[in-house]
Amino acid sequence: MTTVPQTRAIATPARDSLRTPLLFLGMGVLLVLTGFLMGANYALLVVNMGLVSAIMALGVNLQWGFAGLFNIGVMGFLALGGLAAVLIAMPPVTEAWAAGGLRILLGLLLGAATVVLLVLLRMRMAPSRRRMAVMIAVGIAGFVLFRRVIDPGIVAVEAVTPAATGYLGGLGLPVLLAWPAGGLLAAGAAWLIGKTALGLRSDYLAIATLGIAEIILAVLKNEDWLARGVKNVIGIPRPVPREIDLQRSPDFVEQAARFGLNAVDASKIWVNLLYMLLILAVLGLVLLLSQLALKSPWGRMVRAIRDNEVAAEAMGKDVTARHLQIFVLGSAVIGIAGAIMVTLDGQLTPGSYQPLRYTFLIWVMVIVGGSGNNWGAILGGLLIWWLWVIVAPLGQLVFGSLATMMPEGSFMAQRLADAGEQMRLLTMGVVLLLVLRFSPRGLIPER
Amino acid sequence: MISEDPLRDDRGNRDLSITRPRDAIPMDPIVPTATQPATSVVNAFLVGEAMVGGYGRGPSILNGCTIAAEKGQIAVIVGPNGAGKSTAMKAIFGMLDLRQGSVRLNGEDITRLSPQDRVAKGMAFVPQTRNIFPSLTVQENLEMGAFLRKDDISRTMEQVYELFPILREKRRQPAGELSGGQRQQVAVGRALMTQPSVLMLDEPTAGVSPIVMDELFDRIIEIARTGITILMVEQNARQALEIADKGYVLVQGANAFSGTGKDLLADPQVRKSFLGG
Amino acid sequence: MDLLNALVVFLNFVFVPAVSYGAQLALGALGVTLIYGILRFSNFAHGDTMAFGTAITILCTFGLQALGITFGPLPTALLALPVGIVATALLLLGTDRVVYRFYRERKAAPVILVIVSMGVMFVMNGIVRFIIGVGDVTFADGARFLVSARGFQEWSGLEEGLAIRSSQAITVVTAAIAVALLFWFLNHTRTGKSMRAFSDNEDLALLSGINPERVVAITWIIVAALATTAGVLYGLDKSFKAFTYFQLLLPIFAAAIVGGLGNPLGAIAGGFVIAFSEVMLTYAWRKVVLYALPEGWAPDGLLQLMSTEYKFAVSFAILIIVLLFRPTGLFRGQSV
Amino acid sequence: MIEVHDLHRHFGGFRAVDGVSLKIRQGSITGLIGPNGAGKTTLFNVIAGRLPPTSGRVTMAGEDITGLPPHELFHKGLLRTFQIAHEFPTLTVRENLMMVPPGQSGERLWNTWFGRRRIREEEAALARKADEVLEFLTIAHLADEKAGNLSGGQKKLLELGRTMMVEARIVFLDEVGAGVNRTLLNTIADAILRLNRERGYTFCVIEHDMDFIARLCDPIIVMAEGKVLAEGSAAEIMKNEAVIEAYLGRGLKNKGAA
Amino acid sequence: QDAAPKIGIILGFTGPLESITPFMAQAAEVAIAEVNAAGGILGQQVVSERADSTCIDAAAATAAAEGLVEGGINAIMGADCSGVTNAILTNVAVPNGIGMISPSATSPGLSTVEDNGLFFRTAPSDARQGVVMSEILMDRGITEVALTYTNNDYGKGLADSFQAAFTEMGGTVTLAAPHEDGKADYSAEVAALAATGSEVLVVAGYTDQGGRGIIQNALDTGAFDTFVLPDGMIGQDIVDALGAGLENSFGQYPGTDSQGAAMWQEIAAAQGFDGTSAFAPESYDAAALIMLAMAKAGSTDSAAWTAQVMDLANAPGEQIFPGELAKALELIAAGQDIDYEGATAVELIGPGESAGNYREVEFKDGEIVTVRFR
Ligand SMILES: Nc1ncnc2c1ncn2[C@@H]1O[C@H](COP(=O)(O)OP(=O)(O)OP(=O)(O)O)[C@@H](O)[C@H]1O
Ligand SMILES: Nc1ncnc2c1ncn2[C@@H]1O[C@H](COP(=O)(O)OP(=O)(O)OP(=O)(O)O)[C@@H](O)[C@H]1O
Ligand SMILES: [Mg+2]
Ligand SMILES: [Mg+2]
Repeated sequence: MTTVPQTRAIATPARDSLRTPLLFLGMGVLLVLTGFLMGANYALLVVNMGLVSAIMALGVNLQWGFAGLFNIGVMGFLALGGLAAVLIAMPPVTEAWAAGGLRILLGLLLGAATVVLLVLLRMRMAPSRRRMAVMIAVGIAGFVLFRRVIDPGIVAVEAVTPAATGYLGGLGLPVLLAWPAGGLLAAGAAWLIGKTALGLRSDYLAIATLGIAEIILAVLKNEDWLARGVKNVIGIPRPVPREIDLQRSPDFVEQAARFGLNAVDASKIWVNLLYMLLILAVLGLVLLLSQLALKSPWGRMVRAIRDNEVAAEAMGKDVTARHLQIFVLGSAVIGIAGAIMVTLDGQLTPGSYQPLRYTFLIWVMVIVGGSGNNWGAILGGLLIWWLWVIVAPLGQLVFGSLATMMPEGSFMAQRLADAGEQMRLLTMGVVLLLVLRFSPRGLIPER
Repeated sequence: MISEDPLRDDRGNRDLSITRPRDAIPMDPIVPTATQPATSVVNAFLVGEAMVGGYGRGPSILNGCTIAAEKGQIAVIVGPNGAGKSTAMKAIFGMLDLRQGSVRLNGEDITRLSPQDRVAKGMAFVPQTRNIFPSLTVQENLEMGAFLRKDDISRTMEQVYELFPILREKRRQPAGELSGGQRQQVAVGRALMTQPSVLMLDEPTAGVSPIVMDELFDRIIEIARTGITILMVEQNARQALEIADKGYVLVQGANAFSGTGKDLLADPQVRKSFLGG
Repeated sequence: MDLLNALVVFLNFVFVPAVSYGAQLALGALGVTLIYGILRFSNFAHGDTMAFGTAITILCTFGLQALGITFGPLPTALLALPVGIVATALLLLGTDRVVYRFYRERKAAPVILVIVSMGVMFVMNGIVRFIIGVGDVTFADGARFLVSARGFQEWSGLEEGLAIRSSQAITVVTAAIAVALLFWFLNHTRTGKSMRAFSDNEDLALLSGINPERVVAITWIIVAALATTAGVLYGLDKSFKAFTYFQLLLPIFAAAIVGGLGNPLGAIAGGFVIAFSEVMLTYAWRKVVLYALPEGWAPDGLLQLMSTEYKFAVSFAILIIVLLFRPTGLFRGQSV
Repeated sequence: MIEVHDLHRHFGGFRAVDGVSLKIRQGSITGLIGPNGAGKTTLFNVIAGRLPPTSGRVTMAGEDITGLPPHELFHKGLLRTFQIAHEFPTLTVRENLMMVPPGQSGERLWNTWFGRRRIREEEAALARKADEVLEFLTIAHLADEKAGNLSGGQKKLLELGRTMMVEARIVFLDEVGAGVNRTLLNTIADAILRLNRERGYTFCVIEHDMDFIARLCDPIIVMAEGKVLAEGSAAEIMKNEAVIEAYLGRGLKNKGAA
Repeated sequence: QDAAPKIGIILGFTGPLESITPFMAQAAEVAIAEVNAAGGILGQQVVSERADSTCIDAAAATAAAEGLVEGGINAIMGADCSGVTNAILTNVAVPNGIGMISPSATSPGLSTVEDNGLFFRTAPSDARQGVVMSEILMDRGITEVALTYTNNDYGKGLADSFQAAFTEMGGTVTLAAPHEDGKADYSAEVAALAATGSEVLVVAGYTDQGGRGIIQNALDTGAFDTFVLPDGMIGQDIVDALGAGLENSFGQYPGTDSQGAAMWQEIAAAQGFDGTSAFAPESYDAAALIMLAMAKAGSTDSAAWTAQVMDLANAPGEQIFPGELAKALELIAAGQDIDYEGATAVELIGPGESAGNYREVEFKDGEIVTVRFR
C-alpha cells in the first residue's frame, strides 16, 4: 500500500514517539542556524521570547486544546500580568499617595462593596419587580458614591508630576514576585469573567472574551492613576543585572576575557542566559504540572467534557465548575507569561496590546503546534515566534532581490522595493498556510 | 463542540470516508481469484461482490462479503453489532474505498464512481445516523431529497405525508427539533422523495413505534412492487425477514448465512444467534 | 424650549451617524455571517477581502475618472464596483481552490479553518498593500451631501443643522436590499436551501445530489459581492486605508455574533446594536437637553453617561450583556 | 421512588409534555411507551435535569429534585442514557467507562500532583471493572478503540455500559434497544433483571420493542400527545384498544412480498 | 576604520504608523544619499539598513534592533513610537553602546530615561508645544475649546501640557476626549465634542489617522468649522483631502523663520514625495546629525559621535540647512564650528531633545501658509 496523508494515518507508535524529538531537534537546528547567521545574542533573544510565547501557548492550549474554551481575550490577561509587574516592582510614588491614594482605595472598596451587595441582593431576594428596582437603586447609588469618592482622588494623583509619574506607583518589591502576582491577578479576573460568561459557547464565548479584553485594556489605557495609561511605565526593575553594569565591572570583564569574549558580547549573553534560566524554570513547572494533570482522571474528565458536555454532565461531572477551573488556570498561566514579557521588555505600554499580536498570534502558535498537545504548544510558541521575527529580514531579502531582478526603475521594481517590509506579513501568511497544509492537525497532533 | 440542544448535534461532517479525498488508498487491481464465490449472483441488479475494505489504514472490516439484490426485490442484511453491515452499505454506496471486490449496478461496474455519481444513477441511501438536515424544516428536508428531480414533486411529497402523517403536522418545524422516531421518519421520507431505482436503508425502523413500523414495512413492499430494488439493514430482523426476498447474515464482515427471508427465519441456528430466539 | 432643534441635534449627531455606521457594519457582518452559516468558520480574512475589493474598485475608479467618465451626482466608484466584485470573486474562488478546499475535504475542525483564514488574511493584506500601498486614499466624488448642514439650516430656519451624506443614504439602502435579497435567497430558492442543507449536514447533502463545490463557489461569489460593496461604501463615506479595513474586522465580528451567527437579519440587528450603543452611551446629552428643557433649567454638566474613551468598552459590555441573555445572539444563531 | 406531579414542558406553543403525573415504584422496572413524539424523551429530559419544566414537580424519595442540574442528580443516584448515543468520541472505549464513577480522587487537581500513588491504584481497579463491563457487552476487543469509531449499535451498548459502572438507585434507559441486535438485547434484558433483583436498581425504560417491554416491565405506562394514556401490566396494555389504536397497530397488512 | 559607516533605520513599517513611516525612512535615506554624493564620511560611503519596529511589539522591535546590531550598525535612526523606542534604547542601544536618534518619539518620559548619553531626539517634547498652542489661541481671542487627542503617549502628553497651559492662561477646555487611531467610526467622539457647544476644536492626532477622521466627520455634520492643529496634524495630505474645510483653521508645527523647511520641501519634491508628511523632516535631520557627528568625531564609534551631537546641533557656528550637508562636511573637515539647523530648525536642549521653535500656520487655498514664528 502506498503512502497516506497524515490526517488519515494511524501513525505507527515508533514514528509517533520519534516525531516530537525530531521536530524539537529541527527547531533547535533552526535556532542555532539563526545564531550563526544573525549572531548568538540575537538567537538568545529570540529563544527567550519564544519560551515566553510557549508559556502563553500552554495557557491557551489548556483552555482550548483540553477544554474547548474559545478564549480570544488572551491579550487582556497578558496585559493584567504586565500590570502586576508595575504594581509589584515599581517604587511607590509617595506624593501621589499623599495626594489622593487613600481616597482612591476607599473609592475602590466602596465600588467592590456595591458589587458584593448587588450579588447578595440577587441571591437573597426572590426574583421580582421589587428586586429589580432595589438592585437598580443600589447600583446607581453605589456608582454615584463611588465616583464622588474616587474622582477627586484620581484628579489629585494624576496631577502629581504627570510627565514623570502621575500615578500611585507600585510596591517596590522584587520584580520576580510579579510573576506569580501576574498569574494571580489574571486568575482573579478570569474567575469574575468565568462566573458570568462561561455559559456561552464557541464563537460567542470568543467574542465575549475579546470584548472583556478590550474592556481591560480600555481601563489600563485610560486610568492613568493606576499605571500611567498610555503614557507608559518605563524602567521597570530587572531581576538580572544590567549589561552596562556588567561591562563596567572589572571582575566580569576579566571572566569574559577568559572565555575569549569582549565585555559587551559577554554581558549580553550572560544576561540573556540568566533570563533564559528563569523562564525555563517557569515553563518547566507549568509543563510538568499540566502534563501530570492531563495524564490523570482529571485530564480524562476534562477531555470528556470537551467531547460532549451533555453526556459528561449526565455522568455527574460538574461541567460549569470544571470550565471555570480551567479558564482560571489557563488565564493564570497567560498572566504569568504577561508579567514575564513586561519584565523582559522593561516597560508596560498599554497602547501596544493589539489583538493581532497578543491574541491571534498566540492562537496560531497553539494550532500550528498541535492543539491538545502541550509539547505541540511549546514547539508552536518557539517556531511561530521565530518566524514572526525572522520573516522581517527574510521578506526584505526576498523582495529586495526580486526588486533588483526587475528592470531598473520600473513600476514593479519600485513597488517591490517599497513593499519589502510590508511583505513580512505576507511571508508569515504563506509560511503559516504551508505548515497547516502539510500538517493540518498541527505539527505534534493530540495523541 | 456540543451545542445546547443535543438534538441539533448531528451535523455530518465527521465521517472522513464520505468525500473520498483524491489521495485515498488506491485499490489493488482486482484479479479474479479462486476464492471468490460462485458467480451465481453476478447477474443480479445490484451486486457488491467479494468486498474487502476498512476505514483509513485500519484493519479490514469487510472480509469478502457479497450482497446482491434483484430488481424489484427486497434484500435484508442482519447480523450482530459491529459486524460490518453499515460498512457494507457504505461500500456499496461508494462512501468507502474498497480494497478488493466490485460493485455493479445493472451490469455496469460502478466500483469507482463517487457517491454523487451513484445518486445520479438512481441510488438513494438513508444512513444509520446523522440522516437529516437538523436546521432545515421537515418540508425542506423532503425537498432536498428531491434535489435532483426536475419534475413535479408535490405528489411524492403528498405520499410521504400520507405515510407519515405526523410529518405533515410538523412540516414547518426544523427537523432537529423532532423526536427520535420522527427524525427517522423524515430520513426515510427524504430517501423516498428521490424516486430512486435502488433504495438503501440502514436500520430505517430504529426508534420507530410499532404502528409506524408496520406502515413502513407495508410501504416498502409496495415500493418494491413498483420495480424498485430495496436493500436494507435491520435489527427488527424477524419482521424484516418476513418481507424479504433475500436475507443475508453478516458476521465479521463475511457472509455467514444467506437465503430467502423465510429460509433464514426457519433456520434455528440463525434464529438463536442473530434474531433473538 | 425648542423641541424641534433638540430633535435635529439628536438626529444629526446620534441617529443619522449611528444608522449609517450600523449599516456599514451590517454589510460587513452579512459577509461574515454568510461564511459562518454555510462554510461554518469565522473568516478572519474578511476585512482584507473588503480592502481588496475596494482597492480594485478604486483603481478602476481612477481609470474611469481619467477617461472623464463619471456617474452624475453618484460616486463614480459605483460604476467601477462590478469590476471590483468580479476581481474579488476570482480572488476568493482562487483562494478556496488553493487553500480552503484542502481542509474542507479533510473535514478539518472549524478552528483550523479560522487559523487558516488568518494565514489568508496575512497574504491578502500583503496583496492589498502591494496593489494600492498603505496610505490613505480618498476616492469619493459626485455630490457629497444629500442634505448638508448649512443647507438644512437655511431651508428650515432652525439654529441647528442636519447633514445626510449621499454615501450614508446609499449604504442604508444597500444594506436593506442586501439583507432582503439574502434572506429570500437562502430561504426560498432551491440553491439557497441547498446551501443551508450543505451547512447542516455535508455528508447527507452529498447523498442528496447537492454539488458541494457549487455551493461553496456560490457562497464565495455572494461574499465577494457583499464584501466589495461594503468596503466601497465604507471607503466612500470615510476613506480607504488598508490598516483601517483590517481593524474593521472586530466590530464586524461583534455585529455578526451579537445578531446571531449565520442569520442575515441578525447581522443587521447586530450592526445597529453595536453602532447605537457606541454613539448613544457616550453621547453628551447636554445640547439636546438644553433645547428640550425650558429656559433656566439648563444643567451645568455635559450629561455624558460614559466618556468616549470607553466607547468600545461600552459597546462590548452591551454585547456581552446581550449574549448573557441570548447566548447565541439576538436571532439565535448557529454554533459549531 | 420518583414521583412526577402534573408536569408540563412546552416548546413555544407546543405542549410536548402536557400535565403528566406518574409514579415509579422503588424496585420496579417501569416501561414507558408511546407513539413517536409522545413526549417520552422530553419527560426523561425534564426529570434528569436536561430541560427545565414549564411547570410541575418531580420528587425522588420524597425529596424535591425539580430543576436540579444533571450532575447533582447523578450524585443522588439518578442515571440516564441517551436515545441518540452520546459517546465521548476522542476517548477510548475503556476511558468512556472509566470516567463515569464519581468521587475519583484523581479528579481533584491537587491529587494529580501530590497523590499519584492512590490514583494509580484506583485506576487499576477502574480499568478492571470497565473491562468486565465491556466483556459483558461483547465489545471487549474494542477497549482501546476511540469511541467515535464504533458502529451505531456499539455506541448504544457503550451508553448502557456506563450505567453499569456505578451503583445507581434509578436508571432511565431511553431506547437502549434501538439498533441493538436482538440476541444481544435478550442478554441485556437478563442483565437488567439481574441488576434489578440482585442490586435493587429501579429502572424506567423507554423502548419500542414490545417483546422486550413485555418481558421486563411491570407496570407499563403509555404516553400519547404529552399525556398519560394508560397504565398497567403488559397483558392489560396489549389488550387496551386505545393503545392498539395509537401505538401498537395490528401488524403487517401485506404479509410477504409479491 | 575598515567597515563602512552603517545606520540602522528602525521604524514601524507595519502596524498603525505604516502609512507615514515609508516617508520617514525615505527622508533619512535622502540625507544619506546626500552625504554619499559628497564623498561619504571618513572616506567611506554610508550604508543603511531598514528594520521593522512594528510600533507596538516591544519584543519584536528588540529582536529587530538586535539583528541590526549584529549586522554591524554604528547608529540607530529611530524608533518611531515611544514605547518601542524605549524598549530598543534600554534593551539594545544601551547594552551595546549604540547611539540612537529618534525623529518622532515625543513622550516626556523619555527625557528622564537612563540612556548613558546615547539617546537624542529631533522631535520636541510635547511640553513646549502645549504652551505655544495656548498662546496662539489666546492671541486670537479664543478662550473656550473642545479637545480631542489620539490615545497614545504623544496625544495624551500634548493634551496634558496644552490643557495645563491653556487653563493657566484663563482658557477653558470644555471636554478632552481621546480617540483611538485606525478605528472605523468617530461619530461618537464628534457627537460628544459637538455637544459641548464650543466653537473651536483642538485635534491632537495624526494627519492620516483618527485625527483626520474626526475633522472630516465634524465638517460633515457641521459640528465645527475651526480646528487647531498641532504638528502631527499638519501635512499637505490633509490639506489636499479636506480642502476648503480647513479655511478657518490654524495650527503650529516645529520650525523657525530659517529657510530650512522650505529647502527641505524642495528636496523632497525633487525626490517625488511629500516633505510635509509627519516626522519626515525630523527623520532627515536625525540621519544628517548622525553622519555629521561621525564626521566630526572622526569615528563611527557611538561613544565618540554621540559626544558631538549637542555641539553640532546648537550655536555657535555656521548654520546648515537641508541640502547643505556637503558644505557641512567641508566645514567640519576644515575644523570649523557648525550649527545644524536642518529642516526643523534643530536646537537640542536638556538631555538631547529638540527645543521646539514653532511656526504658526493657516490653510489658505490648499496651501499651508506661515503666519508667524514663535
Ligand atoms: N427543542 C424542541 N423544540 C420544539 N419541539 C420539540 C423540541 N424537542 C421536542 N419537540 C417536540 O416534542 C414532541 C415530543 O418529543 P419527544 O422527543 O419527547 O418524543 P418521544 O416520545 O421521545 O418520541 P420517540 O419515540 O420518537 O423518541 C415531539 O413532537 C417533538 O417534535
Ligand atoms: N469511522 C470508522 N472508523 C474506524 N472504524 C470504524 C468506523 N466506523 C465503524 N468502524 C468499525 O467497523 C466495525 C463495523 O462497523 P459497522 O458500522 O459496519 O457495524 P454494523 O454492522 O453496522 O453494526 P450496528 O448494527 O451496530 O450498526 C465496527 O467494529 C466499528 O468499530
Ligand atoms: Mg450499523
Ligand atoms: Mg424519544
